[in-house]
Amino acid sequence: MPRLSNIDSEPRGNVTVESFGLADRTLRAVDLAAERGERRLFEHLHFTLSPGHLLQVSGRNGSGKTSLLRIISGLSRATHGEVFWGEERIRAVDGGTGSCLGYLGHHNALKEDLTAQENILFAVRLGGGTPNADSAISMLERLGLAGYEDLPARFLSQGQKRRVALARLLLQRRPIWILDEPYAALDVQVIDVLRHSIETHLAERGMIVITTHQAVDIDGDCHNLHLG
Amino acid sequence: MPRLSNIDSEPRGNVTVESFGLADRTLRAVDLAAERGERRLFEHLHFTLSPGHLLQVSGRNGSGKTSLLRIISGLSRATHGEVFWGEERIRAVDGGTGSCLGYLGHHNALKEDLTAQENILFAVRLGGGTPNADSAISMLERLGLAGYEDLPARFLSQGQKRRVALARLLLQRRPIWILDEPYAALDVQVIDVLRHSIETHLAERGMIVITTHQAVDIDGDCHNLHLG
Amino acid sequence: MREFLAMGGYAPYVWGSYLVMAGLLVVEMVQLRYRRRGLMGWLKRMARLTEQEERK
Amino acid sequence: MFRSLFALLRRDLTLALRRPQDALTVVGFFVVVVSLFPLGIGPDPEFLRSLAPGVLWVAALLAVMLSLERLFSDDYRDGTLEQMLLVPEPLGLLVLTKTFAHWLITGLPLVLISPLLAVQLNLRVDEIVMLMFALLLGTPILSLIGSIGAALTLGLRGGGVLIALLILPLYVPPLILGAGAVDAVMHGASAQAHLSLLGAMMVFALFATPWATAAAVRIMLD
Amino acid sequence: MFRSLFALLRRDLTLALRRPQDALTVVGFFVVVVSLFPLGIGPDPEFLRSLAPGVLWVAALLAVMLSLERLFSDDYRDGTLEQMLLVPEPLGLLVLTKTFAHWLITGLPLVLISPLLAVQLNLRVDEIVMLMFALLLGTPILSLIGSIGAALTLGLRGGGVLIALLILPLYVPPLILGAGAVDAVMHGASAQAHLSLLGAMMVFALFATPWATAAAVRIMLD
Amino acid sequence: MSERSIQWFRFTAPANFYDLAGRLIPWFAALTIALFAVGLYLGLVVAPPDYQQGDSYRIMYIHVPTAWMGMFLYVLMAVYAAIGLIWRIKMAEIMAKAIAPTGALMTFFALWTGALWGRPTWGVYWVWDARLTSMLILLFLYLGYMALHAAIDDRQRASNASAVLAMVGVVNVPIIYFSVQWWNTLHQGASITVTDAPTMATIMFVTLLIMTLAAWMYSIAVVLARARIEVLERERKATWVRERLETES
Ligand code: HEM
Ligand SMILES: Nc1ncnc2c1ncn2[C@@H]1O[C@H](COP(=O)(O)OP(=O)(O)OP(=O)(O)O)[C@@H](O)[C@H]1O
Ligand SMILES: Nc1ncnc2c1ncn2[C@@H]1O[C@H](COP(=O)(O)OP(=O)(O)OP(=O)(O)O)[C@@H](O)[C@H]1O
Ligand SMILES: [Mg+2]
Ligand SMILES: [Mg+2]
Repeated sequence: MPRLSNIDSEPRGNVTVESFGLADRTLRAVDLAAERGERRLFEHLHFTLSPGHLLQVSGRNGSGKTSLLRIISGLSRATHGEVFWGEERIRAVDGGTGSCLGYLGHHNALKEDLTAQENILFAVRLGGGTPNADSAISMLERLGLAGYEDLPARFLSQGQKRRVALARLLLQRRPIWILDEPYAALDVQVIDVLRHSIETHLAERGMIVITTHQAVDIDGDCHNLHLG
Repeated sequence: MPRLSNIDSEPRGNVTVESFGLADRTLRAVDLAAERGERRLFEHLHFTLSPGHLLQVSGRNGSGKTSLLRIISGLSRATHGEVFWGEERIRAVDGGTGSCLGYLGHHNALKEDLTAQENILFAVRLGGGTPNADSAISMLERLGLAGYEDLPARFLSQGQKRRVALARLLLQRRPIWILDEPYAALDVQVIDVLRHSIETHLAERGMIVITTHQAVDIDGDCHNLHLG
Repeated sequence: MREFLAMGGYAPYVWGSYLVMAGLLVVEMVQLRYRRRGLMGWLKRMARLTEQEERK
Repeated sequence: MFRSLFALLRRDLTLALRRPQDALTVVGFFVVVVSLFPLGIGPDPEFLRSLAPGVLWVAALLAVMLSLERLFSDDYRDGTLEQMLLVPEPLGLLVLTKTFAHWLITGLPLVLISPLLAVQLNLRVDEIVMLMFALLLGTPILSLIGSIGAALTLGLRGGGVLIALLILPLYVPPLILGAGAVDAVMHGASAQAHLSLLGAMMVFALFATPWATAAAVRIMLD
Repeated sequence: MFRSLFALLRRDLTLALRRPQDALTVVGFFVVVVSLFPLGIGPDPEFLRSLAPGVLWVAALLAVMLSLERLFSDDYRDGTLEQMLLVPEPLGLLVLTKTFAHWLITGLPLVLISPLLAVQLNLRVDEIVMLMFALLLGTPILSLIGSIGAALTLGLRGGGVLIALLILPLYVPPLILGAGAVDAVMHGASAQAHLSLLGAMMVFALFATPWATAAAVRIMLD
Repeated sequence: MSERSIQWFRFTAPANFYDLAGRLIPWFAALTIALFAVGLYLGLVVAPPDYQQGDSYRIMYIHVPTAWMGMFLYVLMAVYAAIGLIWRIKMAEIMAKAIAPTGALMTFFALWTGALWGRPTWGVYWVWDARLTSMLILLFLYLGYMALHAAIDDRQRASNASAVLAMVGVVNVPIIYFSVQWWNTLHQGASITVTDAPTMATIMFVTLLIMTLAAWMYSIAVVLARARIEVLERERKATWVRERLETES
């Protein structure tokens, strides 16, 4: 039975930025249950996440963290229960789940034969945004990839690939971030940049669901959900 | 440039067990170098490992530990240099590399559709040994798998699979063990059993080359080789 | 009787049809039986294992 | 919306250009299979000629089928397919775009190279024109139907052979109509009926299969 | 030594029995491809009969080729192949044993099911006997040659199509001889020469290919 | 309280099916045996030989029922698969999976008996006639369905994926049928066609009817039995399975 600690549904009082214009919507999970290969991973899981809040999902390997994150982002179906974005079910959101939600999974989802910049620009275009080569380059620079924009992704190291995936997430500007092990393969400096981005995102009344085995202190309204 | 600390080539004085009858042979690496995808991982690497000694290879992710272990066990070829078992080159040992060397890699090398016991017995038979169901079962029991002998490997958890692979290694009785992250996915009790097995193996004048990110104290002649 | 078995000269075709069908129907039923028995044995073993785990 | 789809199309074509060997291998397979037949059957020109429509169509069908394995599998393995599920466009359209790109990369080259092989098999000019036209109408159907199979075997062991078993029975109608069209011309009949049916089938496939494929992708990524 | 090899053979057969669908799919593919031909070429019985040897051989060849992808890939993925390199037996013999198991699982069933398809294509009894005999001699050659391709494409993307291109040219001689043998019987000639050549080729492949395959495995695992 | 009732519902639906099917199967089995006995007696002994085809026409008594069964079961399988996929009803998924092998078997019987009938009637075992060919393709569709089911380890995913395949197949069957029919008439005149049985005598008609019923009963019994096994496999963790285990051993 998962324990959910310290959730307070009140929005933070002192924040007025409303970049996403969706400040009144919450992310709610109602009585979720998931099964994988005969095993019941969790059941009767409820939570409500308000704008500006972060939910950290923790648990042993194989306890079902990735499974939960995929259900939240509508990639998998739960065995039971529903996830809501405001009053809409997340799988039936107007304009597609992807219009409210960015997902960073175990895979970096980069094409090895495209350059870092091409990878990012393509993702932005596919999401319906306007490609802006300058902002892509400056984001890559911010993540310490200056000079690597034109290298095909196959020549990037594991950590560098992860940075490109992060840059893509940051440029997509979605109100909800679902981050599965975002720190994996990153070195200390970039973890710092990412931490800063997370805090800014929360301050702009975004929401984050995150799982990680590494301990990184986030300044903001953080809640913990333990599986297993 | 790799640093090699604290190698003393003298065999331990107080050990007289010679289970393998190979007590006079050493494992030597002479001027090894390895390249992977344009990058030089290490070069000018020398070491000599005497019976009853253990060599721990350490280094960051991607520093070339697995590459080195594969070269030592004759699975990969070095860009430069040779590995010797006694006076023979390891890739040309009489009766095959496998006659002197057991390798446990990142993969468990189990067939998902065979039971734990079948997996072990097959490996022993393939190595030219006589299958002995009793010893296989008692080895599995020693590793905490009593009652699971007849389960196809696909139903075993990650840690249990690792245990079966370990049982296989222990039953093969080879003088040199090459262990790549042997503790991965194991729980505390089995790590203890493994530690004990390693110590016994050293006491019987076996040799071990190991890499691990987890700190486990081994009682015996341990040396460290740092890459990266 | 012999006349019946001869099927007016069409014995191989008629009996070939009927016997193969009968044979395969039997095979299907036997296979179902066999599968059911195997499954039952397996379920019982698993139940025993679970009990063993719980006792620990 | 069209911007998204166009971006996807452009990406797939760019990727294909960066690794031309993938597309070339399919064409190569087509050529080799067609060339194997005279070896197995004997060199009699009249005989080969009468076989040609069937052999060319079967070979094209097998080539498309083999290439299908890669339609989604690369995107599946590196996680791009997952991200595609989160694109604010209907998955069916995305899948259709990918299938179109796949056809441009594999189906179209087959159409373009087919005259060469047809000449080898002693077809006449009007027959060759009809063959190309029938392939032009038929190969998109093959890609569209095949995309369902490709999605259904995502991440499975032995995917290649399995796709074959799933898809080949569904390939019967385009095969019959396509080969039939060339045959009709060969026997001096009109291929009108064949072509209209092929066209109708293509339109039907165009509207029906993307949704089935999208459903299959969702299921296999679940 | 024979104990090791026998153990390996037994394991591969056990595994095949635990997952019969893998072997069945290959047979299914064979049957489906052969059935496609009449659909492409037309139902005229005499015509089909004269094509039958070539069609059956090409289909068998494609089926074997597609199944090759799995010859080493499972063992490669779960690390068993790596362990096999450390077995104190010559790798060539191990590889040969695996290839033999592969033939028993895929080649032999093709031989056994071929009479059924031959009947569909209106072959006579003596032709069917020759077909089976030729396949019995020929499919091992296909497996042996194919094992080289399977080893060379271990762990590569798009392995399936690539194997096809590498291997198909090498399949030409057994194809010509095998189809030729049946053809000879069909035309009342003696198939003696074809069969002796096939036999010689098999013996040669038996001794030559395992070492090439072993070398390829070593290289790809490096 | 409401949570508990949902759980209760979910776990008893398969249990109900399991018990009910267990009680029904003996009846269907008995009916099968009785109908087959009567049908075989009528068909092989009582019914007179055909004036044209002699005794070979007796193959019809199994050929026609199995051919009908083979086609009907495919549609039924697709319907169950669709219900299972759309409304996520587990029992429908199980039924779809349980029908496939029997449907394939029936289709195979139709092919086999048809081939053996064709030899005395047409002189060959097989012609690429429209009806024969589309039956063959139906068999392939069954085999593909089963192969896909077997290839996917995860049960839920296997059901969903093969449901998509079954639905695509069922849309395609008529298309395939018509195209094949057209193809055949294009290439050659109707020199060989499935000849209608001569104006059917009452006894033949009755026998055919009885054999058809027998095939129905057999299929129902076997499909139910297979579905029961499937249910047990899927629900092996449920408490009701353990209870049944204890009572049934
Ligand atoms: C492999 C060969 C054959 C196959 C696959 C086959 C297939 C079928 C199928 C699918 C049906 C039911 C379709 C319907 O009722 O419209 C059927 C019915 C029938 N078949 Fe065959 N058939 C084969 C050979 C034959 C032969 C050789 C004969 C007799 C000369 C024959 C005589 C009949 C008759 C009399 C019916 C019932 C007709 C009716 O209900 O309209 N079949 N067959
Ligand atoms: N498709 C699947 N089929 C069968 N079992 C699965 C499947 N996917 C996941 N599992 C099992 O479900 C459990 C939960 O997996 P999940 O990936 O959610 O774990 P996790 O908490 O993310 O672990 P980690 O910390 O290693 O990422 C695991 O035991 C895994 O083996
Ligand atoms: N086949 C290959 N082609 C190109 N580069 C490779 C290949 N195999 C390994 N590398 C690169 O070589 C380097 C060393 O890899 P290796 O697996 O030896 O690292 P490691 O020290 O074992 O790391 P870890 O701690 O993660 O296991 C890595 O940077 C890796 O990206
Ligand atoms: Mg995870
Ligand atoms: Mg490593």
